[in-house]
Amino acid sequence: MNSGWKAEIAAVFGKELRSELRSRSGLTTAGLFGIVTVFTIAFASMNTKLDGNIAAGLLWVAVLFSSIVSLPRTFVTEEEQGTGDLLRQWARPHAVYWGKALFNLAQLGAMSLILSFLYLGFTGLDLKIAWLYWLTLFAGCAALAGAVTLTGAIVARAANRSSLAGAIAVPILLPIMAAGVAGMRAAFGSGFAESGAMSALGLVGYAVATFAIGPWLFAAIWKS
Amino acid sequence: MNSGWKAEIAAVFGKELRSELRSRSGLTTAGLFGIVTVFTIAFASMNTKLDGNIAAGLLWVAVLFSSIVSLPRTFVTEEEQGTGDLLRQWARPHAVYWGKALFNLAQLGAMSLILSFLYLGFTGLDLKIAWLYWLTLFAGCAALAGAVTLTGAIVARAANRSSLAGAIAVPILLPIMAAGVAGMRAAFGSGFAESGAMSALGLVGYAVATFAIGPWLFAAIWKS
Amino acid sequence: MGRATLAGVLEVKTLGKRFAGRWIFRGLSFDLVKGDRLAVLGPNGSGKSTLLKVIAGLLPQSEGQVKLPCSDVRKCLALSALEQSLYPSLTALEHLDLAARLRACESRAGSLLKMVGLEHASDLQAGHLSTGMKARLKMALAVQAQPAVLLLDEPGASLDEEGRALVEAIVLEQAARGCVLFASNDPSERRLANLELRLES
Amino acid sequence: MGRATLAGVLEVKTLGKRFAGRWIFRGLSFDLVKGDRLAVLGPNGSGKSTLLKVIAGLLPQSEGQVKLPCSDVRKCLALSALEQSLYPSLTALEHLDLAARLRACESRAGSLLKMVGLEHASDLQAGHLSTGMKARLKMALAVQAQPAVLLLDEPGASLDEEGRALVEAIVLEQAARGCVLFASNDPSERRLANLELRLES
Amino acid sequence: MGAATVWSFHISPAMGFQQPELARIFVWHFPCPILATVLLLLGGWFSANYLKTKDRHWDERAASANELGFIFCLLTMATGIVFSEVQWGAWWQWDPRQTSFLVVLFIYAAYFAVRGAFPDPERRASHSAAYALTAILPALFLIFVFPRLPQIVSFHPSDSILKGKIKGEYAYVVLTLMLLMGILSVWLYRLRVRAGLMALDSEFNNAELAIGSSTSTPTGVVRPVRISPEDGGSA
Ligand code: HEM
Ligand SMILES: Nc1ncnc2c1ncn2[C@@H]1O[C@H](COP(=O)(O)OP(=O)(O)OP(=O)(O)O)[C@@H](O)[C@H]1O
Ligand SMILES: Nc1ncnc2c1ncn2[C@@H]1O[C@H](COP(=O)(O)OP(=O)(O)OP(=O)(O)O)[C@@H](O)[C@H]1O
Ligand SMILES: [Mg+2]
Ligand SMILES: [Mg+2]
Repeated sequence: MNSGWKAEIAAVFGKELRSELRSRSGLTTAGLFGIVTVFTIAFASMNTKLDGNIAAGLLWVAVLFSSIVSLPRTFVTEEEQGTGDLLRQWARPHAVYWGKALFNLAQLGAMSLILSFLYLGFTGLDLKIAWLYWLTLFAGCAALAGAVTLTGAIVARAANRSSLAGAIAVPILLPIMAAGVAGMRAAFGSGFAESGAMSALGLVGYAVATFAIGPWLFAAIWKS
Repeated sequence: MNSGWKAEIAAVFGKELRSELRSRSGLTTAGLFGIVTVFTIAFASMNTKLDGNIAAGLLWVAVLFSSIVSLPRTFVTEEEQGTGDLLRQWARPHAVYWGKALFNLAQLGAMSLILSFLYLGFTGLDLKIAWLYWLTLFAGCAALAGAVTLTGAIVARAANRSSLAGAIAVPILLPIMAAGVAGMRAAFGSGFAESGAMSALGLVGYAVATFAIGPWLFAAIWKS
Repeated sequence: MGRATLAGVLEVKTLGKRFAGRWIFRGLSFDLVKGDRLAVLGPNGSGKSTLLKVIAGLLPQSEGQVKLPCSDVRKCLALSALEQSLYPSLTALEHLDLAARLRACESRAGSLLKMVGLEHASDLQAGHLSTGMKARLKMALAVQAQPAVLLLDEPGASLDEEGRALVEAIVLEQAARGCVLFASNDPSERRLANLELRLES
Repeated sequence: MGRATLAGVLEVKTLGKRFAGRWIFRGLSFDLVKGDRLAVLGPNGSGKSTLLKVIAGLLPQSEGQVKLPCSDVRKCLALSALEQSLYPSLTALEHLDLAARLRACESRAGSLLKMVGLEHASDLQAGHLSTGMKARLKMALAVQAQPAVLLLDEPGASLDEEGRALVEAIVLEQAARGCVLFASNDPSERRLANLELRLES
Repeated sequence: MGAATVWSFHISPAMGFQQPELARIFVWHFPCPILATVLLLLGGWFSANYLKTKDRHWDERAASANELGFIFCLLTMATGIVFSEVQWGAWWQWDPRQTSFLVVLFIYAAYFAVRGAFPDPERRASHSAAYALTAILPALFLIFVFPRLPQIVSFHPSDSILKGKIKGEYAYVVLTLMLLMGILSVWLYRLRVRAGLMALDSEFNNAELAIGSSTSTPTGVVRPVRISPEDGGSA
């Protein structure tokens, strides 16, 4: 049974990966956005020293936006291609949610890694507390992936998907970003370390919650 | 003839508009999206004073974001729905390009108006050179709309080579951002006014160029 | 013909579907036993495809129930529809493997592709298949899990002679396993059925 | 039958299409005059749809030329294909208006919808139309501009009796205006043609 | 209500505020967010019920609760803004409390955007329900937790309840007013729900009328056709 779930989730994940690698529209768009964003920020803050507060905020804006740009596509594409019914016939909702969420997580993780390196490279900030930085980043990505997969499913069948996605995803995700910013500030050495750690833990909790509750909510909208 | 072009462009524009506003909440959603976007920016820089440079950078990130979000809708959706061939049969490429680009421009313009008012209101930055600000903003939007429309076409058509599309798009977009940020900086009073004006003019030129050359490049991609 | 003695495979009770306040069909009740081949007929827009989708659980019904022989829909029901599109960037083989893994049935990809005459096209992306080849692949996907209830929406459309023969073979094979419902606009397909349901628009 | 005396409507010279190094068809040359009705036949995957797409200019040919009577493709050629999808959120009426404005021909929406029997569905979004209703709408869109060359890919598929009669009417009407090519898997449609082209796979 | 209002103007000026006599607005400011929170939680609960029993009456209740909750959010914001003008001398400065609560407004504005995006009622119901449930966690976080995070520097009082700084007649006024507003909101809610359910049922009735009186006549019947040999075999 358990292994059954694993196999199904893996199957969905693999399918997403394969189609994304063959037509990279999702990755391209996100990567495109990320790179240009980092460049813009770097350019804007060229001859001004970034302090940790702003830096954290900027980085999270980049991560949040690029997640929103690329992730809803996972379900929007299904509906626009008309392949949604195939998945509905073949797969159990939980497997679909987990498979897609994990794929989104992988995609987002990869992207935020690239973003981080570019960003840290460009702005020449130094990490006071490296582990806190990475913990926050990845917990944040997990929370984002879980939540955005759900929002993607919610908007997929709406006529005005693109703007609806932004409108509902951003406010839902802002708390994640807030916690993320708090964590990063601490990691950049401004703000209290322990409070930073707290918010990182908060992120972990939120991520767990989304991945636990998400499938149930998803099941409800997926079959209607 | 000329009127013919007008009618066709209007038709494409109207089609985009209709499918976007088909749902009851179309417009309000778009507005909400804009508000939420700028808000995120303000949120990121939570209780820290912004200086003109960063502010300019952030604003442009927001504009870029709202342009990229609409990017897939322009052509990726056409191809995924399988409606591309309809347009190819009915419309002349130039009409398609202009119609879609103008729609993106309208959307982006409206969005960046909302963005500006909220942003200036919230962050309490004062415009040293108002006309420069607005000139930069709209020239930038035009350039972005033109470029993004083209990029969308490449991403959609060059299915498996779409990472190449990204590689093409980045250099197209970077100058816009750079010039935009430079112009805004000047408008916010940091940086030299004349260099700001220069880059604003640069943007105008760039926008004109995109809308002039864009259709030809587009026609090449579109019919293959 | 002693139908009563046979165990029911599919039971449909007072089924009704409403779109935007308009009833497409209503009060449909029938139950099919092993070996039944029901042809769903009716003019364009009479609700054939809708009925099949509702039975397949892809659309929520507005009233009534559908009773399937087993609890897990993935295992005991399959739909192959003309309108259904495939993943353009996945190959025929990958489609079969994906479906098999998700449905937890063994993927008889090789034999299935052979049966529907796609053995040469197994590595073509579905986006590059012709209409008829897609239809064949969809049939292969439908029978893969050997469902008790097989739903075919316009199986013959877009298929050549050989393809239509294949449809007939599949329908008869399915009749030995359970029951089959097919919606059709092609009068020549009526001969495959032993039962008919005519929907009025 | 004095074909030579008639003005050619469509000329196809040594036309060939290659996909990934494989020739789907090659060296096709024919030339159609007013009144010609060419049936493109062949098994699934033999290249019928590809040929029509190439003639319509939706796919670039690998060799050869296609000569149309007028320079503006929008005006003198139209394709209605089974595979073609419509804008899900636009209504039937909006489709006709959009096409008319883009092609700069007058939109006879009312009469066209009446002709294809969609007068009641004119305000339904295309995403909510049934397969056959979509097919009818596509035919209406194709004949709207009264093109010299009409291409139909599997016109009969997914249409009911009335619909097939409609196809026949349209083919004959078109023959009076120019020429028509239709790809078909349905043997009963061969009778509509006066010429046949059989593609081998 | 009116009486309480009058009362609220006769009570002793609120202690602990810079301009006590103006701080009376607090008695209005405080109950709103509390009621809003309660209503939003109710909305979530109803949404959950809808997802369990696909009964659209629950959807109506959820919509009503969220609408009313949204209104109280707006009231909170309004009173809060006035309050901050009085106490902090500015209509709006980026106090984390203001910021975070603004996001709450966005979240629930988006709820109505979602409802508007789906014409098909069943779909609207399920999608908005899922969204409402997704929204609750972030909303609560933004209302109660975020402004109290240690690294957040907010001027906004956060402990006057916990530490019981509100006492005496003042507390009574707050409580009675809260009570009254509670009753008012219950009343409004029931009105709204009744209206909604009426609309719903009438829609169903119209659906019945749409096919005339024939509520039971099937639109099609299965009839056997000539039995072919292999069918005889299987039967
Ligand atoms: C737009 C500005 C404001 C907003 C959005 C707002 C919002 C809220 C909210 C949501 C609560 C209940 C949740 C909680 O207790 O944390 C609350 C409680 C309260 N607010 Fe405000 N408020 C604003 C401005 C103010 C101002 C300017 C004052 C006075 C200086 C004030 C005084 C209080 C007090 C005393 C409470 C009681 C809750 C407690 O102390 O624990 N508020 N406000
Ligand atoms: N989502 C929807 N919203 C509203 N009406 C719909 C929707 N889907 C289908 N319909 C309507 O339901 C009716 C039946 O559609 P359906 O596709 O079941 O017909 P059909 O019998 O399959 O026709 P065909 O023979 O053309 O396939 C059509 O009139 C169509 O307009
Ligand atoms: N983009 C493509 N890339 C590679 N091969 C393709 C592509 N499109 C079509 N083909 C191949 O070309 C052949 C002809 O396809 P086409 O759709 O023209 O067949 P058809 O005659 O229309 O078949 P059907 O009767 O099923 O409609 C098929 O074998 C298909 O695999
Ligand atoms: Mg159908
Ligand atoms: Mg074909």
